[in-house]
Amino acid sequence: MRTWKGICAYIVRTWRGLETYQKAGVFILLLLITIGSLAPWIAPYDPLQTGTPFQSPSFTHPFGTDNLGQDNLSRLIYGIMNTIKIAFVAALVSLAIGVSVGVYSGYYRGWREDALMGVTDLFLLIPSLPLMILMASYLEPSEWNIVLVIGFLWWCPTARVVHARALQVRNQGYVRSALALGYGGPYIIWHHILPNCKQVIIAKFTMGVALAMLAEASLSFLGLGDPLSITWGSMVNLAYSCGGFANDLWWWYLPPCIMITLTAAAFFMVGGRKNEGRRWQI
Amino acid sequence: MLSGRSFILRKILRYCVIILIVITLNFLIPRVMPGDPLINVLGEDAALADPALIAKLELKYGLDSSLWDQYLDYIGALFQFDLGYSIDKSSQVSELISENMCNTLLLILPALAISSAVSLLTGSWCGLHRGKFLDRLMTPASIIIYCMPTFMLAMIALSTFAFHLQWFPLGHQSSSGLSGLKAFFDTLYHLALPITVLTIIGISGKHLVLRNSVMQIADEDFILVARSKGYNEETIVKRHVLRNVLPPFIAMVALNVGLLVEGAVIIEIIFSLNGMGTLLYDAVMYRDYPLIQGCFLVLTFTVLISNLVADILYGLADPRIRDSARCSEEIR
Amino acid sequence: MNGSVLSVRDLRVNFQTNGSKVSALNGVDLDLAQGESLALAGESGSGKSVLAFAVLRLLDDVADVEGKILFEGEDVYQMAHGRLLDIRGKGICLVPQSPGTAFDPLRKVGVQISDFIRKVEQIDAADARSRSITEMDRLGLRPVKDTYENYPHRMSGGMLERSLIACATATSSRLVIADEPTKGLDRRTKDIALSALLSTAENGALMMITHDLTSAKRCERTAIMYCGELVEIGPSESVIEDSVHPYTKGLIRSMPERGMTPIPRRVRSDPGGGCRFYSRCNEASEKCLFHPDLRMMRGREVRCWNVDA
Amino acid sequence: MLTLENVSKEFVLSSGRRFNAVKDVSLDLNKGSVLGMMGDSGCGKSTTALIACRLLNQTSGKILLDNMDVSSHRRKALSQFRRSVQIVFQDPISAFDPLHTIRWSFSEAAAASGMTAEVQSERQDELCQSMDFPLCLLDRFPSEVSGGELQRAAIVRSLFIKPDYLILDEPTSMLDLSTQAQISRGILSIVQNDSIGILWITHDEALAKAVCDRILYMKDGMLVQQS
Repeated sequence: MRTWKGICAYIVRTWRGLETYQKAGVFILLLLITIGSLAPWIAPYDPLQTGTPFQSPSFTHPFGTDNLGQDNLSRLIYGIMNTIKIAFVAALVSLAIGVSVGVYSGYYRGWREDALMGVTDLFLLIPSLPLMILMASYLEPSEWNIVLVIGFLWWCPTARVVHARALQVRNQGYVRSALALGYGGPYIIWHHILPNCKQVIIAKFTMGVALAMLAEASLSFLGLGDPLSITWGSMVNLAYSCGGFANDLWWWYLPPCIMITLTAAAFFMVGGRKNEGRRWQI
Repeated sequence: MLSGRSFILRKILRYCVIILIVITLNFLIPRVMPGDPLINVLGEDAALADPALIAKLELKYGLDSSLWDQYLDYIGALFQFDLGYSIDKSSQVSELISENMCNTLLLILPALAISSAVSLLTGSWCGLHRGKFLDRLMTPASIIIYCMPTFMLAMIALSTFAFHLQWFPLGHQSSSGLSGLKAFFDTLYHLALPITVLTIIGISGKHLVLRNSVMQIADEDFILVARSKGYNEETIVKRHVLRNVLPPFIAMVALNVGLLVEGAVIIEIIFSLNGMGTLLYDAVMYRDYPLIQGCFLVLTFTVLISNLVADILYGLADPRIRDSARCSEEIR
Repeated sequence: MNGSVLSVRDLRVNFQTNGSKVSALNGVDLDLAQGESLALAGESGSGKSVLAFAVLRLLDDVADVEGKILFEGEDVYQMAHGRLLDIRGKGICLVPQSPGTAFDPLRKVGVQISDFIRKVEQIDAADARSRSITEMDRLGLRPVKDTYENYPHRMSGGMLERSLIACATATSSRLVIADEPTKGLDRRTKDIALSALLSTAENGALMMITHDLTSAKRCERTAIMYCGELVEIGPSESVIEDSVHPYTKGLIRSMPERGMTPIPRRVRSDPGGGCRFYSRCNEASEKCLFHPDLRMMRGREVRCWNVDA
Repeated sequence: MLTLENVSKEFVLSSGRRFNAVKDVSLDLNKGSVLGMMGDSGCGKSTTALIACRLLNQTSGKILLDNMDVSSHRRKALSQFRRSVQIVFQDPISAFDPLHTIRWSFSEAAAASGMTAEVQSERQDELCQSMDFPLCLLDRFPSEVSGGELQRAAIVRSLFIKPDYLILDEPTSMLDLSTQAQISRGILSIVQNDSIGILWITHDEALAKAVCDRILYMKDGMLVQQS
């Protein structure tokens, strides 16, 4: 694995292992990321450069302009990296907490498990949007506050799924034999429990990024997002609050929504394992 | 059955603890957050409102007294349903919430019922007939809808059906000046589009989970044994598959209530129905913290109570849950 | 065909597992007369359970099945679906292999048994309930009142196995196929289960699939299977006591009470054209490269070249 | 000698029902002999096995290793004790981590007692030869190997670090007759030349008589008879 050739072999092996819809998902994501990272060169205009507002789609402005005359298409392209970055980091935060809570309570049973799983159930039960609204409204709106809010509230589904899988792995013979060989908790978690939870973790991570993107969109739609940063959610919020939706400027609010759905669906496809033998994992 | 009753008691105790934690969370967040505690508690309009009102409210909340006393009379106030005073709307939060809550329930309950029923039908059908036309259509469709942000679906529905095709009104709860049966049909006519949008969101969330459970159950051994005993497919599906899909269905409907509540909040904003959504939206717009906390508390209570009911039903439906062996100390 | 409950002619079953074709049964011929009990013994993977499922035609969407299976003269694979449904249960009753997962977890065990009896015997619920209670009592599931109301997850493997057997013995089905009924049972419950199963053989027929030769001895005839084909079939006493086929002899010798000497080497996954036991047989000769067929000798049929008449 | 003195174990079910799986069992295991334990399913055999190798703490009773009380050992001393008592479980398929090859599992066992590479490979060949485990399967994943081979490999792994005692929890009940005979013969040969104490748990009467010097009979968690 260390050598460059090893890594390529690993990538080819996993690529061949993927199913068609997973390959489609990876392809869409790669396309989006390349466009997003090349934004400064590809985007026709500078997203912050103002001009005549409310223009309808024309050759110069394929998606028209918003209330400050900024070109929607270039804002859309610049929004790719921001949205995916926020969703990715938020999902990473919730993944880190979720996996550590899940594996820790899955392995060290007893009161530790009851306590941690109690907290997880607590957060699972509370509807996440109102809680996020409550938290976000207190922190002054900025990108990183949204990441913290989503990250700290979305680890419960991951924790619950990883806990169930860790429990299942823990009762297998090879974990008991490793215990009988005198190995301690950390060794067993690192060598046996985490690798066997890998599949669940990857599925939950990709799902987490998709859901984090949707949550970020909802939050910024409600006006809790960072108005300065260009994300698709804030574009829709701008469109909605400045009358874009009222007088049916569909070219203003529809493209960001479609991009959100496309990216979220791509993440879903990459993560979901749908095969006849075992079922689609939500 | 002793284990049945003790199971229900333990569940209720667990939910009381969770509700207490939620209340404490709701109490602590404003007092912990950075910024001026007075504003954090009373909302940003506190700075503008006249000082006499502020003094009265300060006295009422006892902001200067110790955190513990504040907590005690916060809980005391809760028992009399006094959720605080909203300066922006200049009325008691509890009154505001009580009217809007019934509008939101008017939106959520039918959506919950219809989406559960429909997703049970489509989920079981697609689970049993994999690869058939409906399965190949429903599964990708429900993923796409599940990935769609809620406001997108609402916006599209409103602009196409209400704005372009004029089939439905453009929003608002109901046209005023009507009473009795005509009022009912009028609100129904107004609420038809939002309820369908919320139902579609509900179905997309539930269909896949149900399809998974049905597929899993259909591959169990006892289905093959039942088939080997000569039961025809209908009785096997009716008696075994659907009966066994009940517990996961109940659990999933409970978890899905939270999703529907979120959807309802956003749909109300777009369809400008005066429910909890618009209330929350205005509260956020003007940073009216007592109102935000009030909405949060009430929404969370509804979700918690529905989950409590679902947990108890789940326990009754599946005997294995009631006496699952909980070996406290495991192999270490 | 006269009076034979079940006759299997040249049954071949092939499974399609991710591309490769795995043949579970190739060319099994079997006859089961009225009132007779046959034990089907063999190592795991020799296709015993596949035969049971093939007879009940449960493999339709999983494997392709060739050959004829006649149940009371009627070919199961040419039967109309309706006729097949009332053959399963009423005609052929299967006691499945893993008792733990054979019952619907959400319904009481007693209710499931009496419900099955009601369907097969077309009697009303009260009679079915009383008959299932007497049957459970006969199988030692005391106290019957509790076990009737009990859920499957609360019962031990042995009790579940006996409830499954109660399903078979309570109804007057003409053929009972029991798949490993004595697996995991202790001595006492094994005797109860076996005697109950053998009692059903009087008015119908019993085919017992097992890998434990001591319980095979209690049936009238025994058939030994290896790699999906019958290698020796005859009266139990002669097959087990003075077995002829090298594989049966090896199997008997590896029993704990018979010296526990194992059969050398391993089952080969692609046994090739000749005799399937060729790679492990120490009496093999060059004749064994051609596939032997069942020949009648010393009162039983054997599939081996080197055995003199 | 490994002795259990009136050990009992009580599980608390979530519905509050208390279920004691093992009631006041005491047995002693001396090196070089095979002690059998018979009983029907659900009589607490496996729980006693887990307690004997200290994977599960007993509710009451003492465990002595060469009459030195080890019941209250924790951390370092506990893992030291565990290296001297190994256990092989009933289900061969779950005995190996599906993500690692069998060779990796053997090296994990070797690393537990700090064996160097060549000591490990020499020990590995010796054990594989005595248990008749084909060396060509070493680099395979558990899913590519049959149940009988996996059980042989599990026994090789448990004997890797020369334990004083080996507990077999129905090792061959999921295997067929000839594999069972092969594995039993292999174990008996190892008992002779390595003089290991074996606790063999089974519900097959004939196997117990053929293999064990002494047999204990258990019923509903209690020792009822010895022969």
